[in-house]
Amino acid sequence: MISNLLIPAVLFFVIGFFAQVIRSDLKFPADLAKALSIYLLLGIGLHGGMELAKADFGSAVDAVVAALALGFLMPLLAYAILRWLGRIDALNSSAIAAHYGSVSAGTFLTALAFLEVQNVEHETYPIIMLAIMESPAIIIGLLLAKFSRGPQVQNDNDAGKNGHSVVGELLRDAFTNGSVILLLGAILVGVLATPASLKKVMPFYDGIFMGVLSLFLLEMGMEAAKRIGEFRKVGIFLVGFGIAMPLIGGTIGLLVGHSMLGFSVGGVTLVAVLAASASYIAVPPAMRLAIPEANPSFYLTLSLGVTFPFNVIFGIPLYYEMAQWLAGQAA
Amino acid sequence: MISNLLIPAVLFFVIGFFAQVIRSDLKFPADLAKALSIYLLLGIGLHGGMELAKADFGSAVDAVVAALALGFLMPLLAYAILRWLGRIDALNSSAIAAHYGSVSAGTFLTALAFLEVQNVEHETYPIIMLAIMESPAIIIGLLLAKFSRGPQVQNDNDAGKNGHSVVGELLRDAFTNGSVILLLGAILVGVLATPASLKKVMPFYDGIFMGVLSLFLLEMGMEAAKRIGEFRKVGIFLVGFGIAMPLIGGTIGLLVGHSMLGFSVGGVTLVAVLAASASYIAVPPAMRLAIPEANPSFYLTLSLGVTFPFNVIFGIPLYYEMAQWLAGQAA
Amino acid sequence: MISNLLIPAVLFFVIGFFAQVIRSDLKFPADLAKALSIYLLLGIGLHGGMELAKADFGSAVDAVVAALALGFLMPLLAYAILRWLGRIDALNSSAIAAHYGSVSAGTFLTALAFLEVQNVEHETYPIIMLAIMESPAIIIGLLLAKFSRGPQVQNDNDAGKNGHSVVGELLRDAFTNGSVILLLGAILVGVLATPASLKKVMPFYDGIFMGVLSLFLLEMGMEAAKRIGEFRKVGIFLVGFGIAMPLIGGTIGLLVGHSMLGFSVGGVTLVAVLAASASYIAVPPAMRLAIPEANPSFYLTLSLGVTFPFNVIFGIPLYYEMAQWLAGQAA
Amino acid sequence: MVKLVSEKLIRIIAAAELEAQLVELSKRRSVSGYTVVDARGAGASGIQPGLMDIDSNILFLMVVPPEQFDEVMEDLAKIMRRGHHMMVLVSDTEVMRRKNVSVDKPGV
Amino acid sequence: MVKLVSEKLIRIIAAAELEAQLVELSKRRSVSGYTVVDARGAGASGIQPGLMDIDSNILFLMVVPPEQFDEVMEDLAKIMRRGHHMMVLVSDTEVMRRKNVSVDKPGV
Amino acid sequence: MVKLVSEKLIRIIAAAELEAQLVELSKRRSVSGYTVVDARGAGASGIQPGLMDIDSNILFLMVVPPEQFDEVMEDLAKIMRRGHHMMVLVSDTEVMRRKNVSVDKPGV
Ligand SMILES: Nc1ncnc2c1ncn2[C@@H]1O[C@H](COP(=O)(O)O)[C@@H](O)[C@H]1O
Ligand SMILES: Nc1ncnc2c1ncn2[C@@H]1O[C@H](COP(=O)(O)O)[C@@H](O)[C@H]1O
Ligand SMILES: Nc1ncnc2c1ncn2[C@@H]1O[C@H](COP(=O)(O)O)[C@@H](O)[C@H]1O
Ligand code: NA
Ligand code: NA
Ligand code: NA
Repeated sequence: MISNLLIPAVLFFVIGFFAQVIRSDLKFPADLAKALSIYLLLGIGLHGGMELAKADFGSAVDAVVAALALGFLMPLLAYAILRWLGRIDALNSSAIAAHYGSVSAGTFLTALAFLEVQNVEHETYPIIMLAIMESPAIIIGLLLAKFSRGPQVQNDNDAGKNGHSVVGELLRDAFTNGSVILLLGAILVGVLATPASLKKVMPFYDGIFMGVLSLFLLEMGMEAAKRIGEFRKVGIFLVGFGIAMPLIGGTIGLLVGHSMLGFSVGGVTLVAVLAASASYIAVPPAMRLAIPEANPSFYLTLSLGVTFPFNVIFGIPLYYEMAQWLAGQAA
Repeated sequence: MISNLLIPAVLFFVIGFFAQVIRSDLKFPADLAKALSIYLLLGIGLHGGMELAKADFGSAVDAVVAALALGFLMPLLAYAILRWLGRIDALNSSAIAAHYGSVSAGTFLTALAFLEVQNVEHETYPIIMLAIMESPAIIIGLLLAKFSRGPQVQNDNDAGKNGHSVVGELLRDAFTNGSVILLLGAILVGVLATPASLKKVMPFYDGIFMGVLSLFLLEMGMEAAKRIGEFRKVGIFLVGFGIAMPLIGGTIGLLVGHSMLGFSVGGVTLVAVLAASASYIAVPPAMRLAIPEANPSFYLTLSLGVTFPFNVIFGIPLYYEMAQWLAGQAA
Repeated sequence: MISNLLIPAVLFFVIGFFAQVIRSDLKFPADLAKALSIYLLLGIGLHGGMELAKADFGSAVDAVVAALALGFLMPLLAYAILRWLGRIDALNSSAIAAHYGSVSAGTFLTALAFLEVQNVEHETYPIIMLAIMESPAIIIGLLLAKFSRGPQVQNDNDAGKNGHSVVGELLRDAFTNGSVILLLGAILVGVLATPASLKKVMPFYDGIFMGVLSLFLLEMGMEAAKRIGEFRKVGIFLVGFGIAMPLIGGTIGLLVGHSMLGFSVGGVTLVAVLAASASYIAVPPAMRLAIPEANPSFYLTLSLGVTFPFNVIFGIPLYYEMAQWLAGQAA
Repeated sequence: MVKLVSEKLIRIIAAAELEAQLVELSKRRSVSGYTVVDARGAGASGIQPGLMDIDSNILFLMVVPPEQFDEVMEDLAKIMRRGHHMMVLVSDTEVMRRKNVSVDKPGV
Repeated sequence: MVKLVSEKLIRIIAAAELEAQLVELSKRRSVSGYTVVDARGAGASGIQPGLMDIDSNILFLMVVPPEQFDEVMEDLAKIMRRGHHMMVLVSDTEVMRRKNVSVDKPGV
Repeated sequence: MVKLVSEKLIRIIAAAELEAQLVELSKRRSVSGYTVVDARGAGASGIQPGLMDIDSNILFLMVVPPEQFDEVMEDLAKIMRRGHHMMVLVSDTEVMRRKNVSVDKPGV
């Protein structure tokens, strides 16, 4: 099983993490990091769109429903744990919870690389789920914050002139987030564009995709390690939550993928990864704008510093094992 | 014909445009945008150079002559329209006119993608014309400004110590512009380098070219939409000019390509695009330095916000239709 | 032989150099430049690692020993020349010397492109030597500075609280330098990762490698030309040193590669390039931190402005000729 | 001699996500313009290494005439009151704009 | 009206390699935070075109209360005495931080 | 204590195209150096999103001793008179340069 980890994506992640830990002066250009994630979202979106074009409508709908269910329920579960087990204040709980209802594209892509290397087939609906799951979690996060805030909302509406704090504005943000646009847009292109024209762009979006992903993970490794310094500030409970929550989410995802969607081992693994991973693209900015009182170092440290590395190193192989086991039971 | 637009290049442009219109927080890294246009200029230049190496000298000369003619005459035509139809002041007219004598590499490449998808053959001389047409328009722009300025020139020559305002300096700028250097340089490499050595770099400059172009157009879509906000400032006449001028230029280009150069449908379409498009790379900086009194928001809004989108969405398919019609007449 | 120079890598370097010389406004995005060198280090490292996996241990050890020998002795030689021939002060001599004990990845890669185009086989051990040679030179540079400084060291240790001036700290820097980490890390990935998984990333790290290198050299040409302005400040002796030293180093490298390592013509050429080239990645930052009294414009101008262009244009073909001649003698 | 006008330089260090709101503020208060520089850093709300859109800061500059100063500051305070992490630096500065230099007069 | 506090703005222009030391300094002196902007330039130590890690500058900002000012400057001087090329600009500035704006009070 | 020297900080916000002229100006007036930061923004001459070379701004910093100040400002005014869109901010600043800190003295 350890051999499963010996793929460039994971190894580069470890190297980036290591470089940061030993305080290497390795620098990653800011615009390269941003460029890589744009490229990856477009690449995966195009791929998903082309598959979707030949997909069966019925099962696509099921996947969407499952994605919405996970997106709306996971944050509530996370919120409950944070509030009543962790005694975390309502606003920070809301912000953190939203992250766990959403997904991590980087984790998802690492899982794809993981499966591909072992030639494990997988359904492509999870890619659509990836695009859908960003937004519902944001909405729940906002509603949770709204309730816990109460009166302040008034003041918010005054300040609404500033154009960003009215709930309506925030819902808009939930759907106009850059990464959501890129993902949905690329899926659309994959569906609409003529096969002949898509063939011309695939050497870029598909041919070098796995290599670009490995470079991206080098940077994510550095990002993750940078957050370690904040662990003390975040506290033992939250760090523990950052490991426990993906396990809970992963298990739920496995059941959804296996029982509700009836996916293959590959597909089930991907659904588990969706449920287990925490967003570090679409949700943080939404929370920063909607719940400014929450401390970004809490949710960013959990999402980037704890849950992401955990999933990449331990989670993915684990969910895969469990998916195989489930499949075995079924057979 | 609408199906002609369903190619990634155009669709990505629309997505970028749309993202900006709905005020998405999608950000495009500045250095990525700049990197993409460097890559595209080198890629198209190498391609042109390799073709030029096997080209027939005579027709190459004809293409160069045609390019110079278009580059020198189009700005005069544009200037006349702006001054006497639009009553635009002389300096702004000079600056805007120069843009329409020059070309838009992005529009040209979109046209290439457009033709390639439909397997329409085309001559490669237009690529050389692309490299040549940047400079003449700049020179005309400078001369127009010089005349309309009159006395001020004196002062300019004093300030000449500042090393940039003497006309000589500006002519130098017209030929040492970064994009001109990249394009001519890459053409030169394509001509000089050994075929064996070129083969090694082509997977980068050719294999992934169309994909990179589509990413570039995503950014251009955002750029274009950003300019919409300035339409009111620019005024109805200029916005109209930004649509009428490419139609006039395109028609002239069609005739030049068809009658003067005797190109095929593909080649004629490309010449039309050269004449119809407005520069957003080489000319703006030259005008900013040479005609600082002109308002950049006028020529940038026209070039990036009006003419570029118009050509990408409507112009290219239209010029192609007309080229086919012309070919039909000839037969 | 001139035809050997007609490869894109070299031609692009010349174009970049030329653009800067004629004061073109061509700009190269900072983050693109930094991204390219990260990519190239990873690409060459992966390549080396995959080869190393199938390499013979014995000869690998020989190569490592040779690399260490060159890394430790070349700076001493350089130091002697600078001090006693050039009468350069001790600290600047130490800083400059360290650069010549180390290597230039860009020069090395250009040599690889040079050999590949002529289908000249070469051993892969030089890639490992490339990774190893960065650090020893730094150490020697530090020791030289330490001795020439004497008392000051005391003060340094006080300031040691600032965490960077204690020699121990600096040795750490010598091995944790970003480029060393990238190179060693990628070699490790090339050795550890499963062949199946490496195959997935190679289209990115190998397929487009030579093309990316040519783009990188365009930027290096600009970098080099930017330094010309500092020649007067640097002085005639040092500029001469920047040309003489690679010739001396190259000769030593040829002998080491030929007699000590018994490499083929290709391998010998690469060892010569390693010995002849001066670092512009790992050593400069180390020297800036360790020998702040030395003037960066001295060592950067020599490394980037004199030795790098000399090696790319004249050195590489020359070392190759000499390697052939040596092989001829042997036969 | 060139004429210099005394104005207020307002520097705002904030998370990149706030750029849109700050631009909107400058327009609502019809400030003559604004300048933005990408930045990274660290503070009470954690490290902002500037590698992703979510962990980047901006340095937002506004030069405003004294009469506009108070209302702009009040708007900034409003944003802060909603809990946003920002740091606002204010200092007096002498400004030379085009309107200050007589364009018709030839270079002295 | 918003309350402004007088503090010292310390701007350091230095080679990018010094960033780690400056961050370390700000932590050791427990400054509340810092901001970094990438820069290029030229000076006595040559041109810094900012194309590679080795030829880039940074603009490092620290806002410190008067009582912290001297010790921070002393540390910076120490780094300079070791021979490092840096330029330190100091100026007074008025600062509005979150603690200055009463968060409980609703927007005026 | 460290010695601080009073100098003038000249900040120029301009289109990126003007960088070469500003560098040239600083050399002609033999200013000891300059610092450049990439910027974006908006103003009377339109938006400068900073995505292309043609729509980017720069923040150009020059620290000059009082005696050099007037001639530099005059040159900047000259550029403006030719019609260039620039914004020049001037403020007094205390500067610590290497020559101010006695390098021979060991760290206090
Ligand atoms: N004392 C300081 N000096 C300079 N910049 C600061 C300081 N404190 C905070 N910042 C900047 O303001 C941002 C937000 O600060 P904070 O709200 O404390 O997290 C940080 O990321 C820094 O870039
Ligand atoms: N007079 C100046 N004005 C603005 N920046 C300067 C000045 N002198 C030096 N610098 C900056 O400080 C860096 C180091 O300066 P130096 O130590 O003189 O090489 C340069 O690369 C510039 O970015
Ligand atoms: N009031 C202002 N505050 C800060 N920056 C400004 C202001 N006005 C203009 N700028 C900057 O100066 C550039 C040119 O201004 P303008 O000449 O008004 O177009 C703009 O792109 C902004 O970056
Ligand atoms: Na999740
Ligand atoms: Na045109
Ligand atoms: Na060497």
